[in-house]
Amino acid sequence: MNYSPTEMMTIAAARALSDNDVCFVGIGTPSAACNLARLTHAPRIVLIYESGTLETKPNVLPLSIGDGELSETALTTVSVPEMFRYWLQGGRITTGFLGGAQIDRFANLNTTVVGPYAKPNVRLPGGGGAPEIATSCGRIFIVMAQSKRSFVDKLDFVTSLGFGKGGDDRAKHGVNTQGPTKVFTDLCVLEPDPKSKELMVASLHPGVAREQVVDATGWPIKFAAKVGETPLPTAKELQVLRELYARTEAAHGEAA
Amino acid sequence: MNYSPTEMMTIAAARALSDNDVCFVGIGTPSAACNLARLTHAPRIVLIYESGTLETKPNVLPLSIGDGELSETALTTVSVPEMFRYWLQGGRITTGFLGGAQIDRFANLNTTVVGPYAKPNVRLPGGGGAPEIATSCGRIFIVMAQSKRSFVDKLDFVTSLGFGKGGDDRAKHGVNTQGPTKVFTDLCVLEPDPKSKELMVASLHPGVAREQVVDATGWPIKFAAKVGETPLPTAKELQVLRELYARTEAAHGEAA
Amino acid sequence: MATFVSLAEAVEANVKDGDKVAMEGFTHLIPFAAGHEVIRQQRKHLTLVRMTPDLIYDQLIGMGAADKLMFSWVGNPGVGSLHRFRDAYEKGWPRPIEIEEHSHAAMANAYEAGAAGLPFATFRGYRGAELKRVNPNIKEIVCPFTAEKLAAVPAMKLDCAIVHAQRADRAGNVMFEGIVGVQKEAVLSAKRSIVTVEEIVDDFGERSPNAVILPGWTLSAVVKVPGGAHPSYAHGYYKRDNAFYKAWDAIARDRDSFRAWIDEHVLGKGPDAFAAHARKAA
Amino acid sequence: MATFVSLAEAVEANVKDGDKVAMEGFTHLIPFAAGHEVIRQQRKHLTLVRMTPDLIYDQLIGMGAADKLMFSWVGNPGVGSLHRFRDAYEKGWPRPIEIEEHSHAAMANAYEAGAAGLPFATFRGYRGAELKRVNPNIKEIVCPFTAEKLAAVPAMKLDCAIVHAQRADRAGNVMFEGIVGVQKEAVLSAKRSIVTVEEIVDDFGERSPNAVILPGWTLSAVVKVPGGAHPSYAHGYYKRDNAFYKAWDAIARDRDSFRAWIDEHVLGKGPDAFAAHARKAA
Repeated sequence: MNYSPTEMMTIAAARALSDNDVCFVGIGTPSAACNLARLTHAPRIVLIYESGTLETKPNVLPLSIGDGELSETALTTVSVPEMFRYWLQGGRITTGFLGGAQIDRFANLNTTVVGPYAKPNVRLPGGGGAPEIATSCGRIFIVMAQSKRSFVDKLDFVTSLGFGKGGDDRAKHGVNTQGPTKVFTDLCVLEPDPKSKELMVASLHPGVAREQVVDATGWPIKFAAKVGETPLPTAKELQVLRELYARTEAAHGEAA
Repeated sequence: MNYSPTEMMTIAAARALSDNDVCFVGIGTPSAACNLARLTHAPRIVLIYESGTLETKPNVLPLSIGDGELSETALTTVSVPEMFRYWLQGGRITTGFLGGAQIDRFANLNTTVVGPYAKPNVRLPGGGGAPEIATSCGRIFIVMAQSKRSFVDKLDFVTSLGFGKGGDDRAKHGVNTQGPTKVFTDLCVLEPDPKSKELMVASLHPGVAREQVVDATGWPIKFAAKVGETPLPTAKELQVLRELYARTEAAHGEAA
Repeated sequence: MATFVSLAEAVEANVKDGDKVAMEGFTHLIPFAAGHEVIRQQRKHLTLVRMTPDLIYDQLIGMGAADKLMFSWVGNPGVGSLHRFRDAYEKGWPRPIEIEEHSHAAMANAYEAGAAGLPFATFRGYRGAELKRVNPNIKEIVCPFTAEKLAAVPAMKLDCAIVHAQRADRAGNVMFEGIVGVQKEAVLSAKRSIVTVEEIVDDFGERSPNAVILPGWTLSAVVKVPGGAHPSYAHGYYKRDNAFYKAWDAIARDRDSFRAWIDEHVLGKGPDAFAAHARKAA
Repeated sequence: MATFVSLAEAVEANVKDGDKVAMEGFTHLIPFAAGHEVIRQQRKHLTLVRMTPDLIYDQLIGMGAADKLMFSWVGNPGVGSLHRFRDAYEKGWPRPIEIEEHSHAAMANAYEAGAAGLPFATFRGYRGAELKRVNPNIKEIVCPFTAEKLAAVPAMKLDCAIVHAQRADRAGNVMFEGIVGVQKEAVLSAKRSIVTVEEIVDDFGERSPNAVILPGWTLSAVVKVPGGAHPSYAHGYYKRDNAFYKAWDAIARDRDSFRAWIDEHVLGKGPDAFAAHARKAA
């Protein structure tokens, strides 16, 4: 069955989730991955969106973090201050999702600016929930397409902490959550080296050569001692994901 | 028409309230006074109980601060942390009510202990909401029966701040609300001297002699230059108050 | 993740000797049935936390379950003293009890900070109040922007929170209505929690999108105990038994009449006895 | 105390040149109609505050109403950049705009502290994040009990908060349902406030005892503007106009097409135009 690299990325992320997860979900691919997991192997996964919606089960993917669909299908909806205080800072989230315009080898992320902060070449949206998601969730999954423009040697700005300068630098910032344990791209899955915390290729998506990953990374990327191959998307996974997107497309086309 | 000193005290307190007041109401006489005001001359008065009930309109007086009647007749009910943070500390209350086992000449109150704190002769209930009600409300009305045991030269413990040591001592504690502007007793109404902040008799209830007040006060009580006479309870006031108590009595006698 | 168990199992698994335990409910929804089970299981050395220690703590303290009481207002609301507490505190019967005393604002903020995972709570409080002289857990912090001095207290950290609610669904989610007090914050401040409920429903059905609900995965045990808040009340179910609150004054004034009451109504009974008080409003 | 007035009167009385104003609504209930009125009344030098500056601020900024933007995420959700904001910030058109940037947690906590009357908010945040290097309003405080270092930001203090809600009653009380965001906190952080609503009802009738309601006496002006949140949405009334959010990208990309859109849809219209989007779910 044919599939796109983005579908592979989404499916790989979905598979890493289980019924035991309480996810802080972002818009876009994370939202697709979390709902794919919920609609396939993890029906009891708890999805929380920062708009205050607890245990939401959207039938279509939200375009914004606060679409009506999220509240209508939620167990309940709390205020945004409560969401950030009791639920995120309270340490109740097992897995947070992040992405960004730029990532470095220690999985720090930039979604703030390209160029200098005071006079940027491109002003990006900024951190939103990311600075505290990055440190408060039990672990972080990062989902982003891989290219030399996005996988950079040095970030223009550190919007949210990954492993800082590597090693135990994360702990030095007073952070004792795990941080980014997996990075899902359209080419491969990366995981931090247990000691140095530098991202290494853990598995290549089917048909992807090492050189493609090297060429799409702005630093000399390392490979794990034993690099696996990401299992192919199943027909079921592709079907559920595509139906989800089709429903979403139909719903978002509608004017109010 | 006959009336009791307690009725006079309650009615005098009720009269001092208006439609512009947002009251933080305590159980007992304050609750009777606030609801009497609401049922007579101040139908738009806003009553808030610390149990979280906003704009409540109880048909009977609550026995406890969290009786079901309060929530059932409220505009809405918020959590207790929200009540103390957004509503009390937020500075939205115009008038708070307090009472106590002991009061001193500067309207400081004790509801904590008789005797030393660590080894009290009588352990009283403690402050509850009083320490922050005393400082966060625009002004404080104190309602308590007057006797040498309760109007004392020196408090055993300062549960909540009135005017501290008098003069501008309240401001020295970082408090810029008005504090106790009136004390309603079963004998008279007291108000603080504008400068020294010592309580002085502003009006005597009908039939009360100055000597009675002197005898019921544990310090040499001062009288204002012009001491008024508290107007007699009207038939309407007494009727409404007595009906309120009768409804309350009937309701609280019921077992669940 | 909430499991549905018996009340005996819930207390057995979640309340240990020496624990810091809060049984909360601001007049409303006080978990009396669960408190009685703690008495039956003879827990000792508890630190009992409650804004308004009510009859439920008078009973626990009178049975010697607690070494310490943390509170902000201790009494029988609208009636008078808690005689068993005073006997323990003033005369050491049946055992001495230590106190840590706060204001309501401090306790409410401490619960809020506990739920928020913070180490302390800050508020504009205790100004000119003497409690800060006698309680070393009241400190001062300075606003880094305005230099205003504010009060600080440690965030609430509980071993176990015990609360009562109206309804749970089959997934163990619990919905609270009416005076919700600090129940949510108490549960979120605790390592373990027990929620007793009036009924278990297939699902909550039509409700406000902003209903006060604790997800099942935030709870340890959910137990159906109809009437379990009596003599407190359950909004939409049964009323506060004000007559019992008044009657308690005489029962608790005397050590023997207190023990006789406990023997008959707590030690000699189980949670099913509360069903007699259960009722659902039309 | 809330007064019922026209939208023009509400903005005239409550939004002044140079004010610090928040038009809040977390995707949901964004007060577009009121924002358009602020454009029509040509307010200048505003400090605009919003967690997620949305199309509403793109429109205000594109018309030169703001000197400063305080925010935590600036973009067209799920679509891309806010071109008018970027044009102002990167190229100074139609006038330069200053920014104060925070995280969502910081903004949410700042609103909460503002509502609570505190001078600052504290939270476990910004660890390892570079924003604290470039924003002097992010400071550190130390827990007096554990010595843990936490982040602090000033509490929100607004001149005016503008929000949209589903319903007001005749007393001017306002009820919010669904994603309630920081609206309540924004209003309680502000000296003045305007609430536009879908409808005004005699009373709210049957509702949760814990419904999210702001009493009329906490508000300055209540205005009925059916459809007033469009292209945002009103839970229980009409859906988010996602197609318009997508279309905005092209409209706002170009200065001329933007001005043409404003001329036609804002300057050439009044709040009644929003009624076309109003709808009540069955």
